[in-house]
Amino acid sequence: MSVRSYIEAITMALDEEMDRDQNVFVLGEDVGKRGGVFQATKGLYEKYGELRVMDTPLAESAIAGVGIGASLYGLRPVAEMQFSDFMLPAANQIISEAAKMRYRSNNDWSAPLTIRAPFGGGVHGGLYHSQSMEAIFANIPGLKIVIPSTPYDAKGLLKASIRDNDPVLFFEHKRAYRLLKGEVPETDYVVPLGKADVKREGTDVTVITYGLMVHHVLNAAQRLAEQGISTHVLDLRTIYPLDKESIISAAQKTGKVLLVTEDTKEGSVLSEVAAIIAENCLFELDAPIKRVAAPDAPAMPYAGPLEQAFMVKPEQIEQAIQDLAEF
Amino acid sequence: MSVRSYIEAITMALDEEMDRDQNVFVLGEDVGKRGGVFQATKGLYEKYGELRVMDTPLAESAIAGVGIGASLYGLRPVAEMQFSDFMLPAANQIISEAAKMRYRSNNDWSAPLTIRAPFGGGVHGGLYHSQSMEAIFANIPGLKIVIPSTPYDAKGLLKASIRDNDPVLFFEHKRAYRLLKGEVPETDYVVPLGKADVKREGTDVTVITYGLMVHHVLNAAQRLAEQGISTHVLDLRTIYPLDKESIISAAQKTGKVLLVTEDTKEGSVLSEVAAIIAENCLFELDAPIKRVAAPDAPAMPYAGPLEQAFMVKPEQIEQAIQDLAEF
Amino acid sequence: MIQKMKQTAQVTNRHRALGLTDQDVLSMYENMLKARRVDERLWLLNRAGKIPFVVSCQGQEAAQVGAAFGLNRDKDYVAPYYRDYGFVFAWGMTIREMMLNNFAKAEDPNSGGRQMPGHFGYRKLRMLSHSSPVTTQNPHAVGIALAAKIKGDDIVSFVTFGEGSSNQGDFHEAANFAAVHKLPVIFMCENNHYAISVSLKKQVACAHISDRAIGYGMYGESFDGNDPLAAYAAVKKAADRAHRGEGPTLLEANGYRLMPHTSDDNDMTYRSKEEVDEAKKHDGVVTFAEYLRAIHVLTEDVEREMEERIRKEIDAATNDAEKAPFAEPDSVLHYVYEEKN
Amino acid sequence: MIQKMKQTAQVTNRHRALGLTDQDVLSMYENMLKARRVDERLWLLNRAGKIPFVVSCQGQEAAQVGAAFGLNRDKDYVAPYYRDYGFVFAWGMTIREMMLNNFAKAEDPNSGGRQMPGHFGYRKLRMLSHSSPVTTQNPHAVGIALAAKIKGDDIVSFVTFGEGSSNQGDFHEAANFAAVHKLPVIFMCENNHYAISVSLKKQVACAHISDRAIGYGMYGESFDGNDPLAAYAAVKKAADRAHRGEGPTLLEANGYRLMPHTSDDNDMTYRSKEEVDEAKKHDGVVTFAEYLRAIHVLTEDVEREMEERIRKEIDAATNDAEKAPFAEPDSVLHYVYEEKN
Ligand SMILES: Cc1ncc(C[n+]2csc(CCOP(=O)(O)OP(=O)(O)O)c2C)c(N)n1
Ligand SMILES: Cc1ncc(C[n+]2csc(CCOP(=O)(O)OP(=O)(O)O)c2C)c(N)n1
Ligand SMILES: [Mg+2]
Ligand SMILES: [Mg+2]
Repeated sequence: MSVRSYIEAITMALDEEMDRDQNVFVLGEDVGKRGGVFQATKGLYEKYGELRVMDTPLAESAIAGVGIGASLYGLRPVAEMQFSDFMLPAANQIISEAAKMRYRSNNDWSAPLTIRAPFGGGVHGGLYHSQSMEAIFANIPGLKIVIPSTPYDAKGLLKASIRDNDPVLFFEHKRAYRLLKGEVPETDYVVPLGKADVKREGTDVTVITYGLMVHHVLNAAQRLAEQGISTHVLDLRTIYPLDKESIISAAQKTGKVLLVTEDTKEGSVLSEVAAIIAENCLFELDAPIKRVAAPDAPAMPYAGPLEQAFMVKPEQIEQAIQDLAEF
Repeated sequence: MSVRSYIEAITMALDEEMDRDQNVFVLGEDVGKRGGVFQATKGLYEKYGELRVMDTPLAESAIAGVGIGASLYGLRPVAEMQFSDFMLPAANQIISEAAKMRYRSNNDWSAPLTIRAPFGGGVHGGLYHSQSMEAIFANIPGLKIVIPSTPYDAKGLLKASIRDNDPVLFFEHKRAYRLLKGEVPETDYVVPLGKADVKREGTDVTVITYGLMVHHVLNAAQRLAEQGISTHVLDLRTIYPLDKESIISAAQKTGKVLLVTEDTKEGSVLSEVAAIIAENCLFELDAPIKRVAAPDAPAMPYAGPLEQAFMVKPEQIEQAIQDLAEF
Repeated sequence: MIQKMKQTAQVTNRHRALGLTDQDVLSMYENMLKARRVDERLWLLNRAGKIPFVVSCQGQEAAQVGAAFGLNRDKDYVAPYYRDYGFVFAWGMTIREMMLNNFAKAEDPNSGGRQMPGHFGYRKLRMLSHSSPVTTQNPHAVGIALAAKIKGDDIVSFVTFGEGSSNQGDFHEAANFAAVHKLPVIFMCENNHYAISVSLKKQVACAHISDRAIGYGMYGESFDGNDPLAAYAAVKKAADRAHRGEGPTLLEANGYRLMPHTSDDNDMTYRSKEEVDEAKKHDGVVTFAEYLRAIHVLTEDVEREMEERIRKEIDAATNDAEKAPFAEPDSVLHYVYEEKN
Repeated sequence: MIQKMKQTAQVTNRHRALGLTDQDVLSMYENMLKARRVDERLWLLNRAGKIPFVVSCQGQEAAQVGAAFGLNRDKDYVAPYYRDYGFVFAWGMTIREMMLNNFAKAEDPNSGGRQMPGHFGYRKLRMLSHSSPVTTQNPHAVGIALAAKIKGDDIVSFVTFGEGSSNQGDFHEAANFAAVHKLPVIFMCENNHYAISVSLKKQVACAHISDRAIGYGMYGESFDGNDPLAAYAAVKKAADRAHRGEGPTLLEANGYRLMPHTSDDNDMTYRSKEEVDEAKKHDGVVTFAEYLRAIHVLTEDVEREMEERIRKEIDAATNDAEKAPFAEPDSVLHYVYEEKN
């Protein structure tokens, strides 16, 4: 056990899985010599060689599509999309191909491919290096979408994703990479896909969220505890398909639900969470299901003050919890 | 005024707009000589010539991207995607480019492009000629997504889309093309974007839906009226951004809400509708917000019985309304 | 341009020099004929209302079968596209399986009736699963080759697609990837001069799709798509190059689509009967039979027996497939994800 | 391969034959120098913590400026990519505007500070709005040309992109579309031999990006990216072809990226100082100055004044831009859609 950053946890997971299984390999832009633009694959090129840590041409549809092909042969490719914003050229390969491979072949073929992609804002990335892309894909049966919120989960979920026999989109919050640190066992463990996680037990208000927002919510909960407000925090972890049971029981727990995402509001992953609650435990609610999210504008601008204005701020979350508690 | 099919209404709209404005032109695969694989552009090639009714190479990203470029020059391209399933190669152009053009250029440039695409099932199309693709795009600020449910709306909404100064995705239900017929004025009229429409007034149960499902819901409402159940039917028409006010007042009207889509359930456009209601008028509800949708499987299979099993059936809708009425 | 097989008064044996026996070429022809006869039957079944949809291979059998013979049918991986009836027969799919596919029955090995006809995929035969969005299979084929390279396996990965489809981004990205990493991939474009209604000159401005090879730094070649021997030679050469580590090859089978795009299409809205009739003169099934007859390999007896054998097999397969059950309706919920038990 | 300008003991005037006056080439040089000096200043500002990010044009100014001079700067439409500082200066953007862009201030004409630096776009100058996902601008440029053709306007549409980016599907689809419809588009690839850390030979296996032209049936040419006269000549020729209705051209400016990818990059993790030093010997800003001095067009006085003028302008612009206000925070809600009033 040692304290590791979120990105170190990612690198550990990759290293361990490559070491454990010769079929695991990494491909993407700048993942080789450069070790990735965020250094997620640091040291792997030196350790595993250029065939298993492959710098690809600048072509995301090929990265996904070649990854799918390699997965059909029996390998377990881990494809890196340099920024989640740049996954879109690969949308057809991901949605039409990877997600439908098992279904369309009636279980004859499957595509055990993991696609890693840094997402999220707060890094002066401007419109195209800050987006949350998960909602685009969070309606595609056949895909699994995973978003870890801690270094511990990052390692365990990435290992589980690589071992999963279906395609997984694995979004890593780029602001979390170096911001978040935590205990990460050196041992081999996996965190199961498809399971949300109660990150804090509470009785007054339930907050359901994922990604870096978990960190902000936990901080808010901490501060609010001093004012006597007890917050229950559910981290979705797998945001597609959702863990309905955990969502329903978290909502029932307090009867007051706040949903938080840094994605733009309309049509975000939280809409489905709200729909699940409204369909399954409406009468156990004591307050409307509130949402805190980014404004419905394309993405956060580059200029500092505009970026700030766009982002979900910790105080907003705190205020929303408080409002619900007092509701 | 004359009775026209849904697809005839589309062709009328295109013809009228091309006639009215020299800047309107059509591009896509097989839209020229062939008049489109569904014949939506029938007769236009002969009338307006091959430069304004252009057969493009088989390349959807180019169709969208070239369309965007032409729109920047001041034209009003109407791009056809042969099936909505085949829009995905153009996802990057649609989401990263068209949707963000105005925002990213701080209002300097805009992309008044309309992208038409047939969607929906029930035509023996198998996995890739039956899908509902709207949820993928219904979270992208900058885009508008329109789905008409009647010939009248089809004509008026398409004309409004072409005249709109921002990009519009215009999904046409391919099963509706020849199935639905209705009165369509020969005159120049538009149906405003962004406005849902009450297709039937009622007092017991509110059904919110769009596309071909409107037709099924209205039929169900008709039958249920004989049993004394009064159904209020809201047709979303523009499914992004949603008409929140109309949704809220429709929900308030009866306090019992059924949402219907032929898309797969998790993460569909209806999730956002449910979230809006749960956020804004939760206490006016007398029943959980129910959803009728396709199963969470990739898409409907080709084999007849499997296609049938996958599709949302009129009886399911009728039953769900009845259940809510009795709730 | 539609190329025609060179015909001389005195027909010389062209296959021996390629290392093909008389038995080989007869087998080639039988596979071509199988594809043609099955295709013809499918149209009849469609017009009789027994199957909702046909996608046709007519005109492309020669290139397809010749190509299959140029590969190692016990080891290589293939990603055939929806017209490749000739290819998949030569690759080991049975007529019964094909009929099950067209009737969309549970036993269809390609997708159990989930996909439209011609969307092949058969793991047992190392045949990748095909989808409808065109050209998505190209990167998959490259991925197979990359995986084999990583594993140290000496195989070839073969993929086909139409000339219209060669304009998709995925064509470009896959070709470039394969070339940079010198992967053993054979890209074979079946240029049938139409993409639904859009003719070749509205799809591309180059003379041959194989002209694109140079831009990837790979070897390219166009051959007469009506000649199975030309296909065999080109694919064999490309496979040999691949095995020697010389990387991918881009081939163009220059041919013609003899039927409408599918049973939903009316090709007379965009091309003339004269044009189609002219192309039929070069039909590979006809011209190859002529060649085989001229060199006395296809005798009257052999031909009659072959036709008879195929007809019987088609009759039985059609009968079987028609009677075979559809998959259970509930099965639509299955295999979205791995089902462990 | 990095090409070098041919240098002979006796330097001959090369620009006159191209129809360029001494004033023209001085103006070319001044634009190149502007781009270089601005770029250098940006790095200083970044290292001083005043701006968070720099994307650099160093090494590519010659091709950029030469290209701009080859076009009609009053009529043509352009879609420059993020390194095109030299191009946009020659196209009419001021140093002040560039500094506002880099400081992301409200007055930045490109995006009002919404986009990262170098994401150009200026409707007044017929300069399309650039985004980050590479190569998306290529189909836009084709769309401009198509629209002009539909309207009957005689203009040229010019677009640039990196060599790594030439592997994106959009490059392929755009080039093919332009070729099929013989549209007046000039595609200029600025091959600087790196895509972030990935070197040319891991991006493509062809000798020159312009080798891809033949596969589209268009004209292609590679020129020395360090020579603005070569760029001018190639672009001028391509523009002439476009005006004559001969369709698109694919050009490669063969050069080198002298700085790290951006201010976030450390290029010494993937290339050697020796390699960069070697490339610096062919730096177009240096070699073109040498040429101009050798033919006595760039005298000591002219040069000193030019440097002085540029320095002053940069100082003033930096000062201005630093002081200029950011857009109002609330403005993030604006211009998602048309705002009617
Ligand atoms: C991405 C995509 N766009 C459109 C279609 C619809 N479509 C099916 S086949 C076809 C034409 C294909 O032409 P070509 O590649 O020449 O192959 P051919 O059918 O002639 O063998 C089109 C446009 C599709 N399947 N996929
Ligand atoms: C679609 C996409 N993928 C990845 C990136 C990240 N990225 C930005 S620049 C770059 C390298 C571009 O290389 P090249 O095209 O050679 O242009 P250069 O920067 O060398 O001028 C990459 C990978 C991107 N911007 N867009
Ligand atoms: Mg074709
Ligand atoms: Mg480069």
